Amino acid sequence: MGEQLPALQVVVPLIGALLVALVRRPTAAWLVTVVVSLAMPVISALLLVRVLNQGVISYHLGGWDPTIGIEYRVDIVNALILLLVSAVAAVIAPFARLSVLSEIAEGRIGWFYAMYLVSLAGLLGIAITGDAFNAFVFLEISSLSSYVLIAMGRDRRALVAAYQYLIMGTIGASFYVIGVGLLYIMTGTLNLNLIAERIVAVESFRPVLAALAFITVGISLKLALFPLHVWLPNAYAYAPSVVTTFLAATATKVAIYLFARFVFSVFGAGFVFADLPVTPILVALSVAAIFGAGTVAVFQSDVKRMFAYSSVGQVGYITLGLALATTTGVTGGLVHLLNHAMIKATIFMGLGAVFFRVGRIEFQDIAGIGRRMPITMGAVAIAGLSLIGVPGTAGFVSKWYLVVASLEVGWWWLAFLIVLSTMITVVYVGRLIEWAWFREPSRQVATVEEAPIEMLAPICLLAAATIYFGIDTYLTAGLAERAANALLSGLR
Amino acid sequence: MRLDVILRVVTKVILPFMLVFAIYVQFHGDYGPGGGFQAGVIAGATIILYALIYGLAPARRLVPAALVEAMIPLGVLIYAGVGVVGWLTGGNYLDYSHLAHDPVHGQEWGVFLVEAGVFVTVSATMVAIFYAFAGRGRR
Amino acid sequence: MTSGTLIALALIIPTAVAVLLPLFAGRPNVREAVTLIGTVLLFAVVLSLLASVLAGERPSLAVWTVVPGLSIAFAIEPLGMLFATIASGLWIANSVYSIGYMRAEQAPRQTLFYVCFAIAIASTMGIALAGNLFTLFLFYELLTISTYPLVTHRGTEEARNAGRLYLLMLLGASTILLLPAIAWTGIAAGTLDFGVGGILGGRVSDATLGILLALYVFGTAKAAVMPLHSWLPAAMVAPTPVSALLHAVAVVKAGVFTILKVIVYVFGVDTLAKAGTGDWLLYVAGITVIVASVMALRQDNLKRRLAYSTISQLSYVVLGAALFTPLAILGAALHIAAHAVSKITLFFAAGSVHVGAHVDDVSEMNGVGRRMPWTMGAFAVGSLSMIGVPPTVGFLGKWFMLLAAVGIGQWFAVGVIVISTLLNAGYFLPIVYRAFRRTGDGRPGVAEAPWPVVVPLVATAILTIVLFVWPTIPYDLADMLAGTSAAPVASDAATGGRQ
Amino acid sequence: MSDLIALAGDVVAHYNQWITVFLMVSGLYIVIARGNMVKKLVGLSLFQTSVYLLYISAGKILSGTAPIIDPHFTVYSHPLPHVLILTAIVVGIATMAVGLALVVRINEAYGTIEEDEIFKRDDDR
Amino acid sequence: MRVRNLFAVVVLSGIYSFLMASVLLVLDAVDVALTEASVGAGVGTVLLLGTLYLTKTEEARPVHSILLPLFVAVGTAAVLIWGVSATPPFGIADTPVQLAGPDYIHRSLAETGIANVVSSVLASYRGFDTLGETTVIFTAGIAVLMLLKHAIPPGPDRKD
Repeated sequence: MGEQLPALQVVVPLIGALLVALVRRPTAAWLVTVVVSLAMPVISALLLVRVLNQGVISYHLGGWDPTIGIEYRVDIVNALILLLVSAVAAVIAPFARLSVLSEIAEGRIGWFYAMYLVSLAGLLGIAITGDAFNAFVFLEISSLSSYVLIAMGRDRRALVAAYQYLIMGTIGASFYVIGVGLLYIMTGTLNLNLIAERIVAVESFRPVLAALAFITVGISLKLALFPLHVWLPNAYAYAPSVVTTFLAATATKVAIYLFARFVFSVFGAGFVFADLPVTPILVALSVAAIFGAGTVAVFQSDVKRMFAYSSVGQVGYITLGLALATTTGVTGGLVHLLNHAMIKATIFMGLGAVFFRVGRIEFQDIAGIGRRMPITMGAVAIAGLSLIGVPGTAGFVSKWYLVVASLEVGWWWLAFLIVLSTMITVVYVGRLIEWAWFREPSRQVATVEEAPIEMLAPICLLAAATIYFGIDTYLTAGLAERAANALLSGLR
Repeated sequence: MRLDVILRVVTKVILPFMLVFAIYVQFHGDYGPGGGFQAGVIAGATIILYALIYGLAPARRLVPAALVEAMIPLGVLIYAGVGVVGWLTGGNYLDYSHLAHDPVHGQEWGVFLVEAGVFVTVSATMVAIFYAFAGRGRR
Repeated sequence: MTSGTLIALALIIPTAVAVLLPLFAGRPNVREAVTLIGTVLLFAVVLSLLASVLAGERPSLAVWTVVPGLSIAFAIEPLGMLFATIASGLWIANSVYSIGYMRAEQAPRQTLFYVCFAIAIASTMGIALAGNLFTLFLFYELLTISTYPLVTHRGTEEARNAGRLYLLMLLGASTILLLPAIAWTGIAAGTLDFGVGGILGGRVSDATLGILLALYVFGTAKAAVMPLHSWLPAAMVAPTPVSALLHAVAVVKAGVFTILKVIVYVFGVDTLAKAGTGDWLLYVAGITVIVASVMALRQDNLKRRLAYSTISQLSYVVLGAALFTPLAILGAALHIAAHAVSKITLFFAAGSVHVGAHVDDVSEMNGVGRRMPWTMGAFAVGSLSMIGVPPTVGFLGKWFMLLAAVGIGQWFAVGVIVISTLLNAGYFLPIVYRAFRRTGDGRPGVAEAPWPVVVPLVATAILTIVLFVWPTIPYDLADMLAGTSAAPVASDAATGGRQ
Repeated sequence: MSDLIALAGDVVAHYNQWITVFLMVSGLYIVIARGNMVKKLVGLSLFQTSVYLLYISAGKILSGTAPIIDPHFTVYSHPLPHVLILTAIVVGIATMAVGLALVVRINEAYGTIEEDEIFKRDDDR
Repeated sequence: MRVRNLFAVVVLSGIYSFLMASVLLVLDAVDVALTEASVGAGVGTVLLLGTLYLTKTEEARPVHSILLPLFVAVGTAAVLIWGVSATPPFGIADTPVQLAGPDYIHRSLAETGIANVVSSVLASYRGFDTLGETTVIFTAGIAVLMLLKHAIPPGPDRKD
């Protein structure tokens, strides 16, 4: 069955979703979700091992060759992304049961899990496919499901957030299709690999440049690249805790992967970064995102919303690393992609646990929560330190790579901006820690107790991971560096 | 009122033909325009028309919501299931070649089943969405 | 037991204490017992390391490589050994003191207090024994974070503001200036390991040396070199034991220690002396010494006065380092030890006055000495040492620095040392005078603080004198340091820096 | 100047794409400019349909016929774009359905489907 | 002119779909035409009417400034024109796109025995896309059910 792994990676969650939709009993639905989610990392780990051992895996769906069929193509880059997404899903699934029970109406829980699994399948599909249009289809699968998942939030603003996300997401997807169409017109194929081979020989580059523009803008809408991020904060803030955790850790990351895949592998790093002013533009936008979103985050009264804005800023670090287009830079970007997923998953899960106990998540509502829920908030604090980039945590590794990368290319001012921006993170993380520990417990908090073990376990696991990957970086930095080289070598 | 009667009668007459047409589109997909999706739309439209004329309750009796909600995933499950069979018969996912004694027939079978799956999901989804909107009631 | 194991133990013991304490949160006596046992064990371990270092060994321990170029490794050299010995030794005195003080105060959340304290000590050990810049930075940040809860401990608005300033200034300076400096060093020198005679010599231009030195000096805001000093007085809202250990010994000393260590083992004294682009440091330090002393004169709150005195005393060390001569380095190292024991005595005394006489301001201390002879006696000793009067250890450091300054004809430094000595006398002696000569306004309930408070401060006061009479250990260590810094060529002691 | 003329020439030569561009612009404009949520969605679908022509007309061969094998014909238009656009249409209608359902719920929660009013009401709370 | 009555908008969009279908028919895309007619004019119209029945039928005066949307739309158009105008001219046979065309045409009947190449490509050669497409329908169906099935007490503050 080994060579069938690529298809399994996507089909298993898909079929799982269908079964859930057929059964619809909350407990059964949750059980199926857990089983599927736990199977995912196994599959992706096996895939990663295969890739490391025998190089790129090519899987022909329906047995048709890539010229006329659809190909799944796994190299170290998307193997890494697949592992990330599956691992996050596997951690969230056990956490989900109580959180969902408390936040989702009884009659909807079954469908909720179905949509969750569909969204998972969609993201995995985007990450694994080697076909431009197939990527679009799965992009829409994951998007549609995440719209409704967000709309399930308890606050009515969740509906508006979902609607805005739907509008912007659809515009983005359409831009992407237009770009792919132009590429198709010029190369006559939808297979990313074949496009990359033929793109060097097209007679006129104007359509290709237009395609690059459309695809970049389209995907940037999805990955919430400043200033196209306006949909993200509300969507994350008002979505159910599980959904926020899942999307924050995976959705934007997969979009970033797709972006990197197109820019580096399809259009070719040489073409994009050598011949076009992409680096300065992307760096400028990233820095704007880091400082702009970070500053806005400081002034939020809703903790989830604060960290949602922080996500926009953190995406800036990732795109910054990619924009440098050097081995160290891209490595830094990818490492931060992985680390930030872990960190934000921890934080949002922790906030989810707090929400589960307190029922609110505004600062003044959770004052002193650190004394009532020390383990949960301790984990959140650790993740926060990692977000700041304190040495010994995962966050420091990515920051280090980014600083070194910008010094290597002689942009000391960029290195300065990066370290300067960490102070903003210090401010808003410090604000949470201060509210959580150094204020008298608020009325709602005074009576709550620590989160139940089945919520604590995943949170602590991830918090431990943020420490572990600050010390042993083979899985993150080690593989990310190989991935960076794979990307920078242009053609896979 | 008379108009209403006429409508009811006409609908009664049309409905079977619409269904037949849906079936035709479904199976003629191999030789002409059409296929599971279009057929599904037409079939769904048939039920919706019935509901519009005879009211929601009778339509729900004719096609229960529970059935529709089960059919939505069922269709996709048929589709995905065909792919799994492709596995079991030793091919890649969605490889129909081994479904029958020779590849061509295998492909024909595969396409047929897959289109059937699409038909089920599409028709069911249309009806389900209509039920959802119609059952909402104005506020 | 191999020296590597000992190094590991030096970090593990306080960490273990931190882990164990929450288990006994309900039973204070057990909790305090665990703390005390930990302190003693740690001191024993450090002493055995000290023995081997004095014997000329340079124990080292490579733990783990995080990413290529960034490895967690420890390597003991004389300066670090000196720092570790002081910190671990004074932790014992301080723990006893804390127990007495915190109980007398009935302070809340004592478990958290002791846990953070233990983590802080572990971090201090890490800083002292670090074998490369990354390890040092790692524990430097850890120290900042673990002491933040101690500063904010009271949970009042004032405490929160102090905490914010503390976190922002220390973390800010270290990430914005120190981290880039380290990255730059790594790229320029190709290594982050401390090396005898420095690792930057000949690798970068003189101008770059000057800039890097600035990044390092101002990056380590813990050294409170002006203008990055304001966090220190603010942090005095913390309970006195915190001020005592952390803001007289661990935190601030970690700062000057870092600067001294970087100058000796990253830049190399000779390199800087030749380059001449680091001389500005002398003036910055000198100005800090004078200005801080003047500000100390104008403080009425006793702890704040001590805080400003600390700022000026720290810059003494920086001043000594900035002379870039072995003799001055020796003096600076000695002054680290001297100031530690003297200033902790003074803080202990201040806390004792707070507990025993409920007095925080100098202006209210009339006659306190009569009621609290032990406390104020010790305070007097500490003051003399700060001024630099024999027979107290404070004299030694200043003396060697003075010799060095005169030796190279650095008259600015000479002037600074002389003037500041007068200023020190100016803000310390009046306190002693008020306490003993003036008659108190007969406030009731003024009595000597409980014994766990008094004993440690008397002990440290005695130590202040003993170290003058018998300074062998700190002197030998400081001398070794000066020796290595005098010998840029990698001698057998050179292994001390590298692992 | 001359290359501008050349560009103009190219544009004229691609009359098949004029509709694409026109639909896209008007759709995009409606989506962004209009505050009414239903109208936004209509504009969105308009915007999506513009993509259809981009693909389909690229597959068209003037002398060709529909890609249904028939002994009387030899030249057929390219089938693949048709397939892709079938998928695109389905995606479009699916998005619209979800969007409209959201609009209905928003109307229930806010009593309006005008974005500006909705934002106002959220700020008031 | 600006249409405020949303019913008119719906009707117009239905008519528009029919026009689009006929254009597609001219371009040999019979399947697409059939689908666009049934979906755009049929399903879409029904959905829109249903929504209007449940919400409002009049559009308020838009207060948005038209500058930004105009800028965005025109900018996008400019890029598209600039790019598209350099693509191969319309309707000729030897373009990159047509590379794979003959493959499908020739292989379809032989390999799948299906005359309608669109069907064979849809269901077999790119069958996985269609599986995804069906999943999209499934998702949309469930999504609408989740949003609208269970009636919730009305009123702005039914949440939180």
